[in-house]
This record gives sequence, structure tokens and C-alpha cells, in this order.
Amino acid sequence: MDLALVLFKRECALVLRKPGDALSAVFFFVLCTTLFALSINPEPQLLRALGPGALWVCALLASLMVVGELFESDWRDGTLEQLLLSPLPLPATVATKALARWLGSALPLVLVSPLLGLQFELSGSALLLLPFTLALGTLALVFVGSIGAALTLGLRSGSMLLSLLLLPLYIPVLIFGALAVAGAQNGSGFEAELSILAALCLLSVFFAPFASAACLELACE
Amino acid sequence: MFETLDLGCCKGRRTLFSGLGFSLAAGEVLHLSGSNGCGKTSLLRQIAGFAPLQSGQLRWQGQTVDARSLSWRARLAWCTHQPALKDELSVGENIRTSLRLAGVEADDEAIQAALAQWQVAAQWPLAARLLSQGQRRRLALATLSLLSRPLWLLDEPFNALDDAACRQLWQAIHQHAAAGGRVLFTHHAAVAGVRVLALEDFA
Amino acid sequence: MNWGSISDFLHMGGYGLYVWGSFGVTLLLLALETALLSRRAGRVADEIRQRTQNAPAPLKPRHTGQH
Amino acid sequence: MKINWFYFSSPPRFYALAGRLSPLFFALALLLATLGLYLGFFVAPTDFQQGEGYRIIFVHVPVSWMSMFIYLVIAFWSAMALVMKTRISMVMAQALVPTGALFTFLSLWTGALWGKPMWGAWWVWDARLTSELILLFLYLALMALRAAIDDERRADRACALFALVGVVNVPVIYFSVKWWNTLHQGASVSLTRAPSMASTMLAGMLVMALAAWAYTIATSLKRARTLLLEREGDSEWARRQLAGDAR
Repeated sequence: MDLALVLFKRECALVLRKPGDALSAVFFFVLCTTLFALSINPEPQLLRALGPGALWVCALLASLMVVGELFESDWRDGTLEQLLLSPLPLPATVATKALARWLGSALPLVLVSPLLGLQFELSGSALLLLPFTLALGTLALVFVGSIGAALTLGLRSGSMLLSLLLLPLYIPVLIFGALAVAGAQNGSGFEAELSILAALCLLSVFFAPFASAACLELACE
Repeated sequence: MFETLDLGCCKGRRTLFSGLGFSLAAGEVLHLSGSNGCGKTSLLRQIAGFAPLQSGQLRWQGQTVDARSLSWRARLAWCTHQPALKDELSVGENIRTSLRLAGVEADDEAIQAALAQWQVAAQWPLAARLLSQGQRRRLALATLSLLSRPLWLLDEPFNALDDAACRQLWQAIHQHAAAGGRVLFTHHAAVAGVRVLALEDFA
Repeated sequence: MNWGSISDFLHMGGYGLYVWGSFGVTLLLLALETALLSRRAGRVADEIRQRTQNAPAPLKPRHTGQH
Repeated sequence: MKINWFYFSSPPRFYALAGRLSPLFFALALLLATLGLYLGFFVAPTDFQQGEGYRIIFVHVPVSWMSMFIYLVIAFWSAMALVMKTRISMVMAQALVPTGALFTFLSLWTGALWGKPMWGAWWVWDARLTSELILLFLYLALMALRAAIDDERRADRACALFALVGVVNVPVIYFSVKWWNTLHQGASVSLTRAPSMASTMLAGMLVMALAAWAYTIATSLKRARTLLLEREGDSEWARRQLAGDAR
């Protein structure tokens, strides 16, 4: 636990020293949603109908960016090998890194999302719900994504491959996230979707680190 | 006693070495020699448990060990040309974190003293990205002595080191051995006064 | 028997394009897979035979702790 | 009698066995397909609702079943490969992927050709169709992952791990798309309405499904043989085997 805290502090320090890297996903998210809104006919009805889906797709693509660099620098500078020799079990290492990365890159995205929701003229309840679904969803995406990041570590055309590997795995989160927001938007209820999203999030936070740890061991051979 | 029995390594269709075995008593230093691509690094990586053993086994004090277990890895200090430094952090932060992640609680004075031996103590507050290649190597090697792990695995440790640093490394290796540690290092050239294991003998 | 004539059979009650499109493409792709597979198998075997002739001494087989 | 489950996991024995079985299954596939097509086109009556267009199910349903089943088999062999570390399991998992991807593509293709006249659209976002499409992505991802990794051992294990992660996800994906779909479209149109099917239709479909099985077994065994040769072509057994084949 102590060791995890040390690692967590280091990861946070790295994010704070180079905020630009961590925030690039947020910039991407903001840019992408704005372009989306611009490309659609600015009719409120249409914007409201497309908003939840568009916001969620942009968040998903942004979290793909978040995940891409998760282990890359550690792998390049030899830190990963030292982490393998650390008494901290590898799944815990993965979980700590993913959590720190989520805090650094995805949480800002979650925080700005209500503002972007305004662009799509989302209703008040949908605006309130959006950051919650995104928080749960991006957490799941980052943890599931850590598997893909570990699998593609050090490979040619890694980022292309990463999206091919991860997009199928991301679909359930996307569907329930967007549905919950849309449900709040048109008043048809969102509790069921939100609980499923929470379940997906818990499952991936719990199980994904073990899978990623196995993939990381493989990448370090 | 640390022993390896019948280790082997195949890369694709080529057998790099097979039937390789040696033993290393406490206080012993072993030089793995061989030309480029003969499997020195592969052997070290197998012993460190990064790559799986393709055959044979490792034994520590007579007991077979699982090279992928945490308990085995807790005995190893590993040093390659990658110094595992984070550019964004200062030298002090880097060393402190890597020691703590390795499970070592060292106070700043002890770290400073070790760095002074390697003539990088003055760099303590600097960001790691400002260091030269040689200074990075020195930092990585200085960390080794602080780790207090019984088996050192060093992959080409003399590369990119100047004469003074080479002498310092020898001193560190002998100190570690004198304290009952074991050192296993690879080097392409011959080294005087150290037991040698030529990988070509097992090709 | 469902069909009065060959043209009846091909016409498939107006669904000819769809039915034959499905069956045709399936047949074509499966045949293609089989053909490609045979070619690859032949090529691999040839390569190995060639190597064997060039270097008659076989390398030591290594079964490395796996079945 | 004690059964040695690993008897055929030795590459030379497997190679020989696969060499004998593969042509057999090819012949069986041909036979069954002929019978199935005869049943499908000449014995099964015209559907009173869908006319002759329904005959697409004789190819669509078997390839769809097969596409999903093959993924499960790949996951099974992957788990075997990771747990037992048998080389044959990995080769089998690898050998099945292209055939599975092909069947998945065919399932989508024939599904579209069936959907156009029946639903008036090449594609609808039905749970099954969507899951099938995602399954195709999973197959493509598996192939791309293997192609991207040079080291064979790492490729094997990476693909095995990904296949297992994927197999956990497939039901989740199916369930989530179904949920999404029912919210958006109401009940979807059913492609296979078993209760209303004539027994000859069912028989034709089952025979065609068996043909797809036989074809898959034949192809995967043959591909596994080739892969085995590519991997271990320089070993003694492969040379002996090839010398024997040439004679």
C-alpha cells in the first residue's frame, strides 16, 4: 500500500510537471465536440438528439489518447523493468498508474464536459448527469485501455493497433454512457443505465489490472 | 549458492546457447563474455525473470526458484543502459522514489554520500533531463549500492563510463562482493582478474 | 421438385440476385481460402526441402520445456 | 485405461494426424454441402412469407453460427495455451482466426443480401448484426496484433490474452447492443423463426451447418499443419516428415 502511494505520488508529480501532456486529451475533447456541433445543423432539436452520443464518442476517442502513452515512457527509459523488480505486485502497479493517469487526464475532461454539453443545448438534468457518466465511463475506459496499451507496447504502428484492439471493447461503455445521458435528456429515466455503467466500471477496475499485468510481463520479455 | 542448471535460449530458428550452467557463491563476481548477439543479455533477462526460462532451472541456496515470483525479484538489482530516470523530476526525487519503490528506506544523507562517491552529488537538485549520458549512468549505478540486494545483474555496465567511473564501478562491485553479495555482469571485452564464463562455449 | 425450368431456378422467384449473391460469394471465398492455403502449404514445404538440401546436417531440435 | 490427453500435443504426431484427417473432413464437407444444397434448393418448400429469398438462410445461419462458435474455440485453445503451454493449442488458435474472420464476413454479407429484400435495408442496427460486426473487428484485431509482433512467443501469448479478453466482452457487447436496440427500435425482426419452419428447411440448415463444421475442421487442421511447418521446419521430425511426403 505504501509503495503504491509512492508510485501514485510520482505519477502525479509527473503529470503536474508536464500538464500539457496530460491536458492534451482535454483539448482534443473540447476541439472534437466543438467541431461536431459546428458540423451539425444548429437546430436545437437536432443538437439535443445528437448531443449525448457526440459527447460520448469524443470522450471515448480522447480516452484512447489518454491510454496510448500509459506505459510508453516507463518502457522506454527502463523504469518498467525496475517496477517489475519492485515488491509492489504488478497488477497494483498497473492500477495505480491507470488511476493517476485518469486523475490527470480524464478528470479534467469530466469537469469541462457540462460546459460542452451547453453547446448541444442539453437539458439541466442531462448536464448534471453527463459528468457522472463520463467519470464512471472514462475510468472503465482507462482501465480496459491499459490492457491494450500493454499489448501494443513497443510495437510498430502501435497507436493504430491500439484503437483496433480497444474500440470493440469500448462499445458497451459507450452505449450505456450515451443512453444514460439521453435518458436524462428526454426524461425517460437513466437509473438502469447508470447502474450498469457503474457495474462495468467496477468490473474493469477490478479485473483489467490483472490482464494488463500479464500483457506487461509479456511486453518486457 | 546461486546456481543455474541447463539454461538454453533459442531465437527463432537459431539456438544461442544450451546446457548452460554455472554456480555463483556468495562474494563471487562472474563476467559473462561473448560477441554481440551471442545471448548475453538474453541470459541475464532469463535470470531476472523478464524472459521465461526456455529450459533448465535456477537454484538459490539449493532451492529451485520461480524466476517470475516477487520473492526472487526482491533479491535482484538490475542495471542496463536505460537508467530509469524521469526527465521531469529532480535527481533527488528520482533516486528517492526509485529506492522506495524498490522497498528501501534510505535517508537523504546516505543517498547523498553514495552520490558523492560517484561525483554526482552536486546534481541533486537538478532536473534529470539536464544530465549527460554518463551522469545518468553514474546515478543508476550509485543507486545499486543503496538497494542492498544480494544479486546484481549488470548488462554492459562499463559502457559510456569514463575511467574514473569505471574505477568507481570496480570498487562498488568489489565492495558488494566483499559484503557477501554476488555480481553477474556482461561485457564484450576481456576483463582481468575476474572469473569468466564464455557464452560461446555453450553455443 | 420446386423448379419448372433452369431459368426458374436461376430467377429464384425474383430473389435471384440476392440468393445467388450469397451462395456465390460464399462459395468463391471458401474456394479462395482453400486455394490460398494449399499454395501456402506447398510453398512452405518447398522452402524447407530446399533448406534441407542446402544444409543436410539437421539442427539440434530443441523442445523447450513445452509440449 | 489411462488416456494420455497430451498424446497428440506432440507436434510430429499432430502433424501426421492432421495430415490424415484434413482431406477426410474436406471430403465430408463437400458431401454434406452437396446434400445440404440439394435439401435447401430442391426439397425445402417455398416460404409463404419470404418467397424464395429465405433460401439465403441455408448459408447465412450456418456461417453465423460458425463465426461465433469459432471465436469460442479460439478462446478455448488460447486458455489451453496459456495454462498448459502446449504449442499445438497456440497453433490451433492461430489457425482458426482467418477462417473465423471469413465466416464472420460472410455472415454479414449474406445477412445484408437477406435484409435488403426482406427489410428493405442492407443494414439495420439489430443486436445480432451489430454484435457480428464487432466480432469481425475482434477477428481483425487478432490478426493485426499477430502481424504487428515479430517475436512468435510474444505474438502467441498476446493474441491468447486478447482472445480471452474478447470472449469475456462478446456477451457484454451482445447484451448492451440488445438493450440499446430495444430502446431505439422496439422488437427487432427475427431472422430465424424456428417454430414456423418446415422440418425440411430445418434439416437443410442443419446439414449445411454440419458442412460448415467439417469445412472449418479441415481448413484449420490444414492451416495448423502449415503453421507448424513454418515454426518448426528445421526440426528433425519436420524434415523426416517432408522427406516421407515427397516419396
